[in-house]
Amino acid sequence: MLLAAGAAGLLAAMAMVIVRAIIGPSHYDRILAVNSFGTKTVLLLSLVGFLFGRPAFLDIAIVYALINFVTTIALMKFFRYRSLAQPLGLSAGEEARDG
Amino acid sequence: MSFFLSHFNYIAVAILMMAGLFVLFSSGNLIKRMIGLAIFQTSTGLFYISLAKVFGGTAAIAVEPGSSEARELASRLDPAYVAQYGVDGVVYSNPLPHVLILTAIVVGVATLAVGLAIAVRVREAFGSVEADEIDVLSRVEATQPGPQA
Amino acid sequence: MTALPSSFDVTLALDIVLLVMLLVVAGAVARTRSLLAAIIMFSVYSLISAVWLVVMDAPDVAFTEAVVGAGVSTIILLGAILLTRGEAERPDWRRLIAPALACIAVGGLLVFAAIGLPGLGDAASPANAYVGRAYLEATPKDIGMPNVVTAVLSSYRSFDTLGETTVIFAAGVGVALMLGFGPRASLAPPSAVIGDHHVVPRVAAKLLIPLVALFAFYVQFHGDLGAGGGFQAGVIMAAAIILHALVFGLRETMAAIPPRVARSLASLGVLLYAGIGVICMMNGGGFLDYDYLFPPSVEQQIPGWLLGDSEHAHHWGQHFGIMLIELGVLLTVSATMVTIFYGFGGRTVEAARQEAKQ
Amino acid sequence: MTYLPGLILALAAFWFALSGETAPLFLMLGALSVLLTLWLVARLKIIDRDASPYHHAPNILVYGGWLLVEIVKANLAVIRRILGPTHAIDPVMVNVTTTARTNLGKALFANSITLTPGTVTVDVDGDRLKVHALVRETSTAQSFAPMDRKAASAADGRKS
Amino acid sequence: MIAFETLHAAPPALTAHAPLLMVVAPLIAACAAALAPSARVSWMISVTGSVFAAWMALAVAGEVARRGVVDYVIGGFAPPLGIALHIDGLGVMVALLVSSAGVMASLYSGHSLTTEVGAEKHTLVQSGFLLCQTGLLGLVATGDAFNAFVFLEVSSIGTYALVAIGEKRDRRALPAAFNYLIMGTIGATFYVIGIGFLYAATGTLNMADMAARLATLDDSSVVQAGFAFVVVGLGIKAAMFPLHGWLPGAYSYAPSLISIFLAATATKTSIYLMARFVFDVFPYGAAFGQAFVTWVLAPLAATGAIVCSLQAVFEKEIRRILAFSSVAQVGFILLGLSLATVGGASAGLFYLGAHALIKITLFMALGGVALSLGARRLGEFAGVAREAPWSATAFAIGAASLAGVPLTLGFLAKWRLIEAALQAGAIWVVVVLAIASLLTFLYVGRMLEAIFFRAAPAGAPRAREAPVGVLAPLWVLAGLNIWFGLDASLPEQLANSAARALLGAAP
Amino acid sequence: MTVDRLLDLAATINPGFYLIIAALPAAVARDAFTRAVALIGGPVLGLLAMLYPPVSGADVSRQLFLGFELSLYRSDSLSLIFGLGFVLAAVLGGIYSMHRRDRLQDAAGLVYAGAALGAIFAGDLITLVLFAELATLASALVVFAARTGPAYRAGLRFLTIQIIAGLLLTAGAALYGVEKGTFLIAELGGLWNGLIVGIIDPTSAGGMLILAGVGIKAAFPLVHNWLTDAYPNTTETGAVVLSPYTTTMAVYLLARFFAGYDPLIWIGAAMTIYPVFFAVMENDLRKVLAYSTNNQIGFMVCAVGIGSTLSINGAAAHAVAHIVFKGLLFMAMGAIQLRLGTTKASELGGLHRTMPWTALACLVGAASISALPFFAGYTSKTMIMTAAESGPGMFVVWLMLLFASAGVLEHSGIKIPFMAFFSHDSGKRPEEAPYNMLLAMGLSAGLCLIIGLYPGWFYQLLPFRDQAQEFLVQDLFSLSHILQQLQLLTFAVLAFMVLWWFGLYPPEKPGVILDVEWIWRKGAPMLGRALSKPARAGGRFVSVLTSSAIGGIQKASRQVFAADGLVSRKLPLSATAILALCILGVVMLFSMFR
Amino acid sequence: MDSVLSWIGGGFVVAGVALSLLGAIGVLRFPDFYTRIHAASITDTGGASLVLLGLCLIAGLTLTTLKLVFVWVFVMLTTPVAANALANAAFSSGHKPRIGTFQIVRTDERRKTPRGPDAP
Repeated sequence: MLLAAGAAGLLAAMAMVIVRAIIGPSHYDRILAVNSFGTKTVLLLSLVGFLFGRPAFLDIAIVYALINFVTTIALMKFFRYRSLAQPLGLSAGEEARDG
Repeated sequence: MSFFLSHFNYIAVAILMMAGLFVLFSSGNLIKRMIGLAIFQTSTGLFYISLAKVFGGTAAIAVEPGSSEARELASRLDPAYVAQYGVDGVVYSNPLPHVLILTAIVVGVATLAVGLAIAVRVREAFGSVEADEIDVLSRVEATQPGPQA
Repeated sequence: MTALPSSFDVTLALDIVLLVMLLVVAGAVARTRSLLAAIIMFSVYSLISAVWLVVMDAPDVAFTEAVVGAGVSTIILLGAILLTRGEAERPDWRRLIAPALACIAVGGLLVFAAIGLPGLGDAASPANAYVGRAYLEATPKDIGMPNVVTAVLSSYRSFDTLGETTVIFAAGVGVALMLGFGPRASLAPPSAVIGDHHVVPRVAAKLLIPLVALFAFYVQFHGDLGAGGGFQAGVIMAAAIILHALVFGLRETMAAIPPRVARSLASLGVLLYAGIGVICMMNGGGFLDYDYLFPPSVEQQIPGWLLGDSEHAHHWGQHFGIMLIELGVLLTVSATMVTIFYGFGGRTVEAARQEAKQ
Repeated sequence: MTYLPGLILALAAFWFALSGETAPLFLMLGALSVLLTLWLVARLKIIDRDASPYHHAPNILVYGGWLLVEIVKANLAVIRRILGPTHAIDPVMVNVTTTARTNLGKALFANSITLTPGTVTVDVDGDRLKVHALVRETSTAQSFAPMDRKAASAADGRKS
Repeated sequence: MIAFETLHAAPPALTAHAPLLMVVAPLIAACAAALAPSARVSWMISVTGSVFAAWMALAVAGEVARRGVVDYVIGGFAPPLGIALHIDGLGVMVALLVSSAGVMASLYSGHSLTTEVGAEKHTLVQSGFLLCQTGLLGLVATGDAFNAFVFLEVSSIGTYALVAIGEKRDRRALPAAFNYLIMGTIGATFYVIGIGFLYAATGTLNMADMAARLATLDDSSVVQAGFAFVVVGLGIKAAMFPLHGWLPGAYSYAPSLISIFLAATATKTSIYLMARFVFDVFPYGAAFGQAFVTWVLAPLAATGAIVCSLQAVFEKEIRRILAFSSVAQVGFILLGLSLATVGGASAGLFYLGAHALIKITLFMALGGVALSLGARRLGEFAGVAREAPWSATAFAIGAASLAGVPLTLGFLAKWRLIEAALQAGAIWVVVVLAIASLLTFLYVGRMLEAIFFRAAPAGAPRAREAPVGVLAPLWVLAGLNIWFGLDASLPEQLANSAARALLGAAP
Repeated sequence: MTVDRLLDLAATINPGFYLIIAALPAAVARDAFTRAVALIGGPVLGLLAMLYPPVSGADVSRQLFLGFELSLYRSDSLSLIFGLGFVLAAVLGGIYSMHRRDRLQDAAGLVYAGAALGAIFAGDLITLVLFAELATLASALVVFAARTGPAYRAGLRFLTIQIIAGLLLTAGAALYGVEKGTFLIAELGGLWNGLIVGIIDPTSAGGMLILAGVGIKAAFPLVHNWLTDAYPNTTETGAVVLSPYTTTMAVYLLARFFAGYDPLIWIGAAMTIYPVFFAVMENDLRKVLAYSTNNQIGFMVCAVGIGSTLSINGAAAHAVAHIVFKGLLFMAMGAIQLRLGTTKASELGGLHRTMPWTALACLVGAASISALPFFAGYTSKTMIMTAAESGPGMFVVWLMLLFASAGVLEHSGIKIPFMAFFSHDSGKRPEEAPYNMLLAMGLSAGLCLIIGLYPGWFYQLLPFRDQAQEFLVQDLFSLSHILQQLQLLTFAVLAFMVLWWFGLYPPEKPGVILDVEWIWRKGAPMLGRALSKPARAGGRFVSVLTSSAIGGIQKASRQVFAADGLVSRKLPLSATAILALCILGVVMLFSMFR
Repeated sequence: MDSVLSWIGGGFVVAGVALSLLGAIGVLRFPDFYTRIHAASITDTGGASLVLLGLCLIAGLTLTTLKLVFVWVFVMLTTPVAANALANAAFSSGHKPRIGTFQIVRTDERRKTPRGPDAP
């Protein structure tokens, strides 16, 4: 029952974040909201597994956490460099790798 | 359970489909159109998956018969129901539509990629991704001779 | 109708709430003029539908939707709007009347048609009672693996999956044809070293890429036990490589995995898949009939302990056949996704350069 | 090259934790996967110390424990402001200098700052960090010093 | 004349797997072509793959003639669990059509690609072309409704990009390809939705099984919605008037290799699938099926035949003329099918094959010449006959056939349609056919007049005769137009058995 | 032995094929000799095939085709006489156009003649229709061969209407044959006086379609424009090549299919009359000849409609005679066209000084067409007039034909030679026509005279030989007929001269009144002239109306269908998609709420 | 024992969800982007940790627990990086905050102008 309540709460939180994503006002707000939404999704996915008695689907949650990250980096590069190909800035010292 | 609730999924799917198509129709922007198309395609998936859901079913990944997990799952349901619709004491949802929709999602992303690639080339060739402007430019093109090999 | 299971209330509640959210988000996509906002909302759409899919007992599909919808699609869309630049123009409202009316009318008809559909969760509906149930019953003895979805996907309906892999390959060919042949000079290293403001993402990426890659392999090889499979693994693998490209630059990634190699790998994957089918055929079975993957003499020599217990009769052909074709799928999907990213990512610079010239 | 065994071990552990299968076939597949992963990562040229902090794992775990406490404290502080009136927040941007030398140390420090609600690392440039803080009074350059010290020592593997 | 019953084209070991090899051979060739080191090698692979597929199609034709229907179970699981290929007389006809068009187009591609597409793209273009062929053959062969969707998409996805690379010659190829993609995807998605409804009603995806179960069902709104979605979705793919908006652009701006292949096959396979659904899967005689055929399909086909012919008459660009003509001819084919008699279906299918042959001839002849000329509009083709007499003559033969000049295949096709319409008592169909044929004469006349009777303006670029590599397949095709016009027993045999397969054994 | 068998074999081939085959060398040959051989040899071969061995009323080569029995070659006396005419025309046309090195026109002309010949000798409806279609295409090519703008446009119009005719014919033939279960001419109808004529029931649907198609080809009133439109726009030799076949073939078809169908009488009579007005007023002499063709075909149609043995004999004889003398006239005009580049009456005159032979040939042609006794026209036309006279209740028809005869005299018999060669001197002194033209004209003129002077052998060839002989003996040179004809001639010449002197041509005042006949002959032209003004106005009104309607339709359809037109432009992606949605809705509605 | 742990776990879950809700409220309420980041990080840290901890307790000592730990680790690893990247993007492209001082202290000599060669 507690888990169900938890799921309901998460849904409510997601709804609020969606409102932020829709009203913006800036794109950064939207991305922030999506990011936060992603974390909540990960939590909800974990929770739903327990709720339905099949907790084995945590893989999806893991994948979400990872993919969300990639997307956010891509968005950052979108704003920062207007390019997906550009490397994130390198300092001179880093060219020498210790490997 | 009321009729509305049991068919809510289909209504939602219908609305989503139309929303996708509406995005497609209403916008002259090629990228936006692709987004609309993607929504439209995804809604198909929702439709299939809704068909596949079974009361009290669980994902179609077999639970070891007789394991605690299986017992736990069965305990949530009416034994008669499990006996009638279950397989080895567990009720599963229908796996077939899932398989189909996996394929459909893949097709969707393939379409999206190719469509966007074409849209990018349109932008490079015409300097615009607005359908109206492209139309105008195309009509100019029609009056010019082709390139010679 | 049989007595409702108590947990179904929760399912239904989740179902409806998530669908309403989907509707809201779809409305937001339709409404917004900003393409970026539309893309962001579209990724939210994918997230919600993935959760919904889990609620609907479709973890495999959710997996795919998660990696594709929130990951690849969004990145491709971003690449596209980088290359096209622009906001959607607000269309004249009078031009929206006809589409709106058509949509509403057909939507109404659709709803009307849906009245005839069996209600949600009806175990006795034709869809669920006939072939769907037959798969659940037949899989243990035909294939011998827990994940029925994988069994159906890669054995019963393996021809579909071959087609699906081919579609992906075709998409790779298409994108390569469209975007993949620009001059590569633009990928030369940036002339001036620019400030280092990105230690954090770089370190995180270095840490994560091996884990993501390994996770992809895990998803690949456990597709018959749990949710996942070649397609999901392929996209995750591609995500790892895309992450590398995003953080360390496309040039670095292309040096490690040249575009031509990526394209070749994509076609090799399909070849592997089709080749397995042909091998089955040459061994006397039908196309993709994995039971004939090994000649009987070979199959008898496969030691039972490979799967931990020697007393069970294993469907070795099915096991290895599925594993191999999933490998083909992995190859094709990851290589194609990388090709597609190369196409969009590699183009970015060129478009920007062209614009700078003008 | 001390980090390579660490990386292999970590990957193997990760695989096994995910899989949990003991059948020889799956173990073989696991080994194969780890090898393939290593090969891929080597091709991508990202195997270096940053990619494999696993030999620092004990230090980092200890640091993690300390950080958790900080996070809880910070959480409470921010929740107060969420629930309270809006004017209670007083954002500020502060410059923080880190003593960490390696990239890993810098990243760990920057992430720790971001993880504690109320402060977000906006930019890392050399050893200077720009931090956006929700509350002015508790966020001075000095207030980050303990975290910096601990993070640097945990990641760089030296005593402070 | 070939008696298919006695045709043992391939050794038994291959024949047993022929239905499948027909589909998979181009697929494997596609992968190999993508891997090929040079354009030349990929071209050879392409030809080999296409020829092999055509060979297998012939082998299947023999089997079908002997056994009526060929079923091939894939993966060792019989339907409805597994997927099976199911080829009957109709399927064989379309498969032969597609595979032989593939052979012709691949032969042709050796020359055309070098001038139309950047050198670095050749291997991928060949690969995409073979994928397209795979998709179409798979679509024809499969007996599974969803599998058909997958192959529909296999053929489409590659095609979109292939159409778009026509941009090198004409940038309008890009928006055309985009529109094609959007419409094609909408069509395919409609189809999937329709299949979803049908699946909800029957619980199976195998077409034969579906038909058997549909026959026992009352027609509920679910079945009807499924029918509507399937038919309209395929109607878009088949460029049924007025859903043809995507076609003219896609056909006219694509590289000639692609227009040749598409014009001959793409819409045909969709029509094939549509026919299978309308007549085979759904219990024909179900009132909604008949209502569709009588009140939607036939009127739309008739309108399309006339309107699009008119558009062709007023069009200035020669390839667009042919494209509009294609839509009009789709109307002819559908009119034949909509008669819903064996004679009508046979005539419609005969027309389908005839039109494929005609259009491939025309597009190939045009491709050979237009390549060197870079011409688009009618006027620019002035005097081409003088410079490239062989191509021009082949074009004239194809055009005559299109117009339905006696002693050509096109005439027989029109003749059979009229005959069937008369037998079915549908005089209005005859009237429509007459009007549309007249319009056909007009636009064919315009084209021929430009090519043959107008002198090239001074200083205009001079056309070069196409090389032998193009002329050889071209003249084979042109010769077939005449040959079948004199002795049509072979296509007739195919069309008749196809029509019987579609509408039951009644003669 | 073997030669015999080869000959037998060759004789089973439809003679039309020889001409069509000959078109091939004609199309490629560059040297004059080969061309000559092809142009003359083809028709001659055809002629030989036609005559050897004389098979009559038999289907020579039967084939199974599409499940129907077809006959590629069937010959009887009706086909033979028409075929003879065609072969003559082909030979003469070949000789006539020898100077002109136009391979397209030569080849097309041969194909045209061959196809027409083939149609005449076709043994079934299908073969017939096929040959007719081929003839249509070839004839269009002949028009196009002029390679001028007006010719191109005229050719397109010509092609359009001919194809409509062809389609009607095709559809009708298909309908009729399917209905009757056979396409064979021999099986469609029985013998009538030893000949298969009037075999198609014009009241059936198929029959109506066929009649409509043939009617267009015969240039029935209101659908005659193609003729007067196309002929004058051809090359100087094109009209000669063009004129013999299509309309004559139509007459043959009418005779074969619809002999004795009463409405044809009235149609024919109308056809004889109305072109007179136009011809009289027309300035372009070749156009005058085109109108006159129309008028002459009217005689034949009328005769076919009467449907007695005499009248059918008359129609056939007149058809052949018409081929010869109209060809001759066109040749003469062609020579002028060649030398001066125009045939406008207003720009000609006084040409007899330098073109005496042409003038002479033209006079012979004019005499023939005017049915001057002892010229070809008289031999044939008298038969028709007699047939019309003798029928019950045919008085009005006879009067109409009489009036038309006067008209013919007026415009073809007098106006053409007078305006071209005599009249006031235009000052032009063109060279005499080339030798090949003169030869062709000479041969034609000779033929006219031979037929006129020795009609016996000609009558031997007619479909109903015995009746023809009877007519020859009893009627042809009877005083009343000769007198009647001479009266007519005198009247016309007088009228023409009077009017000419008063500078009032077309004349306003009648000439001499002699008797009742003369009253009629005077009154009718008066009436005609009185009517001609409103008729002209009406005609103009109608033509303006039709042309503006056609123009309007064309404009409107261009706006709708052209590349940037309504349909194409307004059918972009989203519209198509919405349409898809709408059709989806419609289909669903139909299936759910039908 | 099991059920007690479940209840405790459930409690943690609810508490974590409550934190997430609070974070969401903050994301809605806070006045500008930079302050909202702080609110969002509540969900990322406190909320996620508590929920996952609760689930761990429910799961007991199984493989699932390990996976939950992995989820947690990944969340902890990725969210701060994402937040940092986002803030960095906003900051470097000159997105202005609505309240508070926003000292753009540029001590870096290599970046004299706010829009360097790497800026759009």
